[in-house]
Amino acid sequence: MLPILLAFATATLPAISLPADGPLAIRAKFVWTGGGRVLENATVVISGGRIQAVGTDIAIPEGAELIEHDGYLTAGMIALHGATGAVGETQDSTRTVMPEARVGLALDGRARDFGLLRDAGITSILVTPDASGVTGGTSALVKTLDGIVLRDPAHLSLVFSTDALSSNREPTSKSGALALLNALFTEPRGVAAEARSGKLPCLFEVREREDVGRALAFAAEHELVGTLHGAWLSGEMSGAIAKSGLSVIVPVLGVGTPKRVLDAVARLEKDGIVFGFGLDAPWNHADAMRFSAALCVRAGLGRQAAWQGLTANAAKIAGAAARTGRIERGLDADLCLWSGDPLDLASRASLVIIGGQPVSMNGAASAAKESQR
Amino acid sequence: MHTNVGWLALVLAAGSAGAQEAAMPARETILVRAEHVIVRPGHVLDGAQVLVRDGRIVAVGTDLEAPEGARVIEGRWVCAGFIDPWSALGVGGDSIGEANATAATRTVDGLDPFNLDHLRREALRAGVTSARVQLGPQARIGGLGAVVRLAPGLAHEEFVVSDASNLWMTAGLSQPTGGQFIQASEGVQVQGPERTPDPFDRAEAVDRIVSLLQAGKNYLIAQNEHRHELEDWTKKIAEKDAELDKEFKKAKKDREKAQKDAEEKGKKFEEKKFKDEKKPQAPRFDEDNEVLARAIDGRIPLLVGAERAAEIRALLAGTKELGRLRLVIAGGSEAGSKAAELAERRIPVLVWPMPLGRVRPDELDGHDLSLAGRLASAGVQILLGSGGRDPAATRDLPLLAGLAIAHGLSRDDALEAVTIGAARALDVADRIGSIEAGKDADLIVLDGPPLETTTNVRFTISSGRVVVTPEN
Amino acid sequence: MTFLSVALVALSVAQDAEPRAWTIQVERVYTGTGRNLEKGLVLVSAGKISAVTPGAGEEDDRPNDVLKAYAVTAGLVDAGVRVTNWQSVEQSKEVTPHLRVADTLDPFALDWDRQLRGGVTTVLASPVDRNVIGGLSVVLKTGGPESIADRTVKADAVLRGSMGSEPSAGNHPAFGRPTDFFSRRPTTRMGVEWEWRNAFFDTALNLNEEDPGRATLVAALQGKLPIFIQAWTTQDIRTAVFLREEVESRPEFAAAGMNTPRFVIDAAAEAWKEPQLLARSQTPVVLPPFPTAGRTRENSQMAWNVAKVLKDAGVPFALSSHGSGDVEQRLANQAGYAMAGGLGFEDALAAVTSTPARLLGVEDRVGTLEVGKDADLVLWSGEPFQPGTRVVATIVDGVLRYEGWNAVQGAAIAR
Amino acid sequence: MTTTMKRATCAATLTAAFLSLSPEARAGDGRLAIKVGRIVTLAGPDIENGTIYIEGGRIVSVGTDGGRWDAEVIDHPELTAFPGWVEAHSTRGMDRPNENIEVAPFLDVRDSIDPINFYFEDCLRQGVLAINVQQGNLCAIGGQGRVVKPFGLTIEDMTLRPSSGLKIAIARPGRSRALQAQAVRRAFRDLRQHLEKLVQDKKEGKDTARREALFQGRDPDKDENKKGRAMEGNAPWKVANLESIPRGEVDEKQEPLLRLVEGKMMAFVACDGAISVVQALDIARENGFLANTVLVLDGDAWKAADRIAEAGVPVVLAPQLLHVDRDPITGKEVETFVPGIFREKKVRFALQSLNSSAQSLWFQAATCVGYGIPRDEAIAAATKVPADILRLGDRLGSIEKGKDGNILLLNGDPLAVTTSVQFVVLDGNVVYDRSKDVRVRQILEGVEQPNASAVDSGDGDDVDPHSGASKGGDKKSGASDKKKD
Repeated sequence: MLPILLAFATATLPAISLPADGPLAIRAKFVWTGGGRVLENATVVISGGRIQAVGTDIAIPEGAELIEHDGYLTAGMIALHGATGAVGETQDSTRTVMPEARVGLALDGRARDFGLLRDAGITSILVTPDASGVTGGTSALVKTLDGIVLRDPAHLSLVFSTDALSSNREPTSKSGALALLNALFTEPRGVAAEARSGKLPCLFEVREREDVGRALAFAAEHELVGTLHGAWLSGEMSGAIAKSGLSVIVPVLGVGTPKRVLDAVARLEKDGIVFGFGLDAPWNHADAMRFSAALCVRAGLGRQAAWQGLTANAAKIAGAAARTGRIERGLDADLCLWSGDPLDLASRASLVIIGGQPVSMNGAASAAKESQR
Repeated sequence: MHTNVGWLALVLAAGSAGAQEAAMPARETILVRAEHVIVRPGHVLDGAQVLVRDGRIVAVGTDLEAPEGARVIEGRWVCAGFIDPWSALGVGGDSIGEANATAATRTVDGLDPFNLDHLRREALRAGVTSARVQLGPQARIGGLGAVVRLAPGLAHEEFVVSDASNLWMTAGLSQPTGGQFIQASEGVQVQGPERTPDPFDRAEAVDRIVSLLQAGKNYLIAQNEHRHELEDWTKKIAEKDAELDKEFKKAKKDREKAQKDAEEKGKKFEEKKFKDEKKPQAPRFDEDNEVLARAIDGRIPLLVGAERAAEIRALLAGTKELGRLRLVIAGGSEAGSKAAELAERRIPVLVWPMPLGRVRPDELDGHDLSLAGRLASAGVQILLGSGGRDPAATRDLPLLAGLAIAHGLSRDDALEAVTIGAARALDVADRIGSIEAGKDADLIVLDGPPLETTTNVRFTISSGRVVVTPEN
Repeated sequence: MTFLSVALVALSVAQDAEPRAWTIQVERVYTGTGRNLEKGLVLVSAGKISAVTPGAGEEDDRPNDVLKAYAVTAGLVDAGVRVTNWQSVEQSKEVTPHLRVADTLDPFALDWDRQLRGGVTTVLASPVDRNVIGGLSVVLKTGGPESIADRTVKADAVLRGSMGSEPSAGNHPAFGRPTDFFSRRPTTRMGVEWEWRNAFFDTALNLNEEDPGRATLVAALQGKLPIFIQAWTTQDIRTAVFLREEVESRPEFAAAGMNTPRFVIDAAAEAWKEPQLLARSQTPVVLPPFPTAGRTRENSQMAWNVAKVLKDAGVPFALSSHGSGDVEQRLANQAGYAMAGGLGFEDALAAVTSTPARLLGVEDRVGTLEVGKDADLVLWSGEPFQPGTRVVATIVDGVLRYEGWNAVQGAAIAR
Repeated sequence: MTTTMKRATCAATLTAAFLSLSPEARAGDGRLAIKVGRIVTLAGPDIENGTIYIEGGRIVSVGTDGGRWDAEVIDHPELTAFPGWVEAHSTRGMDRPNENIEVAPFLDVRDSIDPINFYFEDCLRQGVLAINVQQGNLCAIGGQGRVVKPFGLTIEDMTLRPSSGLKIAIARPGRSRALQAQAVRRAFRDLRQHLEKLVQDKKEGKDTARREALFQGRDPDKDENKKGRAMEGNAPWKVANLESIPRGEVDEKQEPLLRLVEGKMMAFVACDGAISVVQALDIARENGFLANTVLVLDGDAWKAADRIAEAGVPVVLAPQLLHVDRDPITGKEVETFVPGIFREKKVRFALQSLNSSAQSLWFQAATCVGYGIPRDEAIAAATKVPADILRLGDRLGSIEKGKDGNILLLNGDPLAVTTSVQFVVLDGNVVYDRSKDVRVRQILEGVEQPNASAVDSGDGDDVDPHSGASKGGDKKSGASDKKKD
């Protein structure tokens, strides 16, 4: 068995040519399992696209190739909001109520933009309907490789922000929009019925705190489950959100995001609300999601909480916790090797593995630089 | 009503309104002890101390003792406070939106020390102690930039490090928009060009810059010529006076002779009046050309916002002959193709390592986080800035630098870019940018190496005042 | 500047959410019931007014928190507050009786604080008058939990609509293919009036079974739900009154048992021109803010003695600031201007407290300073409604929601 | 700057009626005794049942002594006598408040003031008896203002003090303060260069300046024009040998600016914010007219109160006495009561009335009392202080022997909302009698006038100094529909 020292791997993908299902072992200095555990000098064994074993004293199976990594190994990140692969296809602007529409069907799984996500260590993305109508249909969770579908439909999108309004078509008013949403659930059919029964979670699109209030009331009235996306200050209503049992998707927090917003995110953690991070790719850079998390950490959010928001909890919110988001026996081998601390923006995804397949090593060069430093 | 007043006086608790200025921490004598003192990138002293007195760094060494009554600050890493050479924090929102400035317009006239203190504090907590602010960053001409400190409540002299750090122009195209990623903060109205410029606009814009510089050059020449003429003239006058005194008789004779000749020839006699020789006229004073002349002469750097390859090419071509001009390219999304020339002509590039998404199809290709790394490895001097539009962005300069590092810039280059490199480029290296005796005491004490996102600033010292401590 | 921060301290005082037991100690208690006190105490507990007694409070030994001011009145009630965001009215139809303005309100909006600073504790929030029949307005407190539902005093309090040119403004006939619904909305006063009559008749004759708004219209025509009609000018006031009289007289409505609607004319700037009409038809009015140069919206003219004229004619009326945040336009100042127009203090007080409370059907909870009513109180630095007097504290449901901060003496209110 | 005839005429009809109601107005010899229940002198204690004697337009005595046979007597025991209010700065009452020349110190509001403008009528009605009319802020250096009385058919009748000061604006809509400051500085540099050129040309024996003067219609040989004068004042920069220049040869466009720099003219510097204040004070220092500078404040200018206090200049406050800021962290509104700040910093401040017919200076003073400013100080801020700022302290601001015979007769407390001006005595003449005031009846009782629309909607003079845009009469009620935050 020949150990491949990543530091000396060339930057071209074929360098490590493995059969997709051949056993592979990765030994890394730090392994973040995503379950809140951090293992030192641990090994992860992969075969058949799945994680076979994780631990500090794992026997490396015969014939397995070994990757030694003097850095961090984590589960791949999951972007919770975006339109990658379906740009311009996620909303029919002439219809404001189209619950049965499925983003999953509009998706081009091989779009070039997925590569940008992979390179940044993002292994899955939740592609969501546009918020420019009252409801744009259902979202889908796909891997950033070959459009492998993890969950479709994933959520029913319901819009409570003023984005749903327009000055020259119904609805023009918040009350009008609410009336349409109520109509959807008075005698629910199709996806609405599934949502009503709790089988299909809802994606509540909100912006202002007032929208959050309206969404929570609506969820309570119709007994809906799901997640709130888009409100910067949702954390300031964490009390009410915790009661509702909904989770939260934190929208991209850009350069210069007000301290108040960052503090609000920290409150989500304090009140034990499950939250993840949105990206709105491709309109935002793939690194923007990790940037958001880093901002929050600098403002006091726990490191593990932040990281789980990027991986494990994101998987939960997307309804795929059983498939991805953690390094655990039986889960898909969606992994990322980091040149340094994943929450340090100066470090970089040096090897990304999806379903056991190395898909991106653009970072190898800089990884080498790091390890020589 | 009278009774009311009496009552007011009677009942109202006379608690003072307390409208005093925010208490600015006093200058102290401070000894900073640290495991590593980064004097300047590449030069690190281990187990060293820095002594600060009267707002200045008085000594840096490995064997300094705390003077009587000095405040001692312990830390792991110490380095110079970060400088954001492309910031909007400190200048009024109205100035950021200004579209009609001229070369002589001074950003220092638009400084706003009265608002956004909360953003200053956040920036200080992130280790950014000073910034170059610029009026009209989106305008064709932005006038003279200024370098200011970020500590709130400073007196003008201390607040302003340089009131003319550079001349600013843009080559037609505004910065890439960042989609949701850039949130212009409240009170800042940024007005870019009214429409997206087409290639002709860009060419036209560069031409305008070059012709402006030409005008400035001619003005400079004219001034120099005038100075010489004046000298000659005064010399000539002096000589003639002397001659007249010396040879008064001779002159008298000559005069009579000349008179006679004239009469004989029946001509009208004309007195020679050498004193009437016109005093050479000074070239008409022009405040804008004054500034341009300074730039041509290399007395202040010229920062030009240019993103597209075409603009940069034209700009480099148009400024070749201006030997003393100190050009800095800001933005430079597509400067890669010209890296060699930039390196060879020692033209720094002020990069904006902003993770921008695909807003317009061309932007992602144009704006790439690896830019800084690529240029640096080609030998171009790199500066890193937060974009000069959103005052809140300055706080995140260290994070942006981190992104640049992740995408190929070396840590030392990055650190240099936000400290001494920026200081040099803006002619304030004699005061800030590194930890050397004699410089202003702008330094930060960290619990880890600088520019790592996970590193926290424990103390920030701005001109000898401890403005950030772990407590506040 | 710490200047702000000092002010902030004052604001933060207003953050404590728990109703406290207060003893309010004043030179003047204006109860609004005609029985006023010099040197009186108002006691508050559990969010209600527990006692109103004479006395200076020196011998008072209760554990209550003490607030001192020159005068105290009941919290002001504004029956004409406009919700000025455009998302508050569904313009895809011009008659939307069933839509609730409550669904469009933002509990975090700054307007609530502005109202509190002006001493207004209860408001009728109505949508922008872009629709003929805009929908159901809500009566709610200006201070309280950050949730509209929790602040509501009376949901679906009144049906809100408008006469005049505002609902038709901006609409246009379609030349060629219509691009939006504005081309099928009324474009004239008469069109607007027709929409009203049409809605009423359809309801009476049951031609609108499918219409989600029918139930609301039925309730309104049966008089279970007051109808607030905006009508600035004389012609619009007349139109509204005549419309009501038509409903009362036509057999169709009698047959359907829908002939007893209760109208309130809102923004009746020119009410002074025909007080007798209003008196005869016993139509209450809500007056708009006083204009500073004669004319106001819809080019109507509002005389400064309009309140006095209505008083003398026996027409019930309320004053309104339309929710203005401007200091010189606040409701308290409107009361002052009415006094400048000849109205007495007690009548002015009633016009901004008990009368609007009655028009909104919430007089059992707010509007007067009486034992058992909600502890909505305004503390004044001097005689109320004088420009030289300011609100120094506003209490809503026993919670100190606004504490004025005094530039000169620090805290404007003594404890 | 021409008067728009249409409005002038319809205005004339009304004002004519207005004048005719006061025959005393033309009793020029004006020996007048005013007996009232109470005299608020603002110069010592109030006097109960007192009498004010006015002769030749001046107050000759104030006291409690009995009748005098030779004077015409106004006897109103139920009324209170009060000195006139003083408006320290106003951009109303003009045909148009702005001239679109950036640097125009040579302009004079004299040419724009419209004596029959309704604004002056309102002033009389509200008891504002002296108004400093300045041009608007759409300029760098604007024209010269003038202090006028709100009564008189010609501007000369009205004038209390001509060229009361230059308007300088360190803020202009759609332009950054930096650029505006640059423009103002340029104006002063041009002045300096102009003077230096005059001196230089004189040395070289050119007579261009002289010819220009003749061209501008000044005779440089007239004695006062002929004599030169060394540059006075305390500007840090001086032009040497200015005495060699006949003053008549100084360009008329520059001359008022020279007077400003020499301290012979006042400057009313408009600052729309704290940044502008810094610039204003710097520019005033650079050119030596700090001593004769008055800042006209707006926006968050109060944040620079410390610097203003340090500079020791008086200020005229914006009509909005409460400045509302958003707290940057909580986003909540924070009200700041501006006069309170300046009182605490011991800066002399004068009040400006709102641009409305209803809420005049008395309303502003009352608001100040409401926010805790002692009553006497609040009233002074609209009487004594502005009078002093306008250098008319010896004539206005109180009821005292020797001062102008300007008296208001009020039916109650000067600051009460129910109080109104019953009579106005100006220079010893009764020029206003509320019982005969047509427009009051119209506003109060809605008595329609034939030209009512002109009266009500025609407030073309009602101009916001910052935009120069006209706010119609319905502005105030419109404010109630302001968009939600």
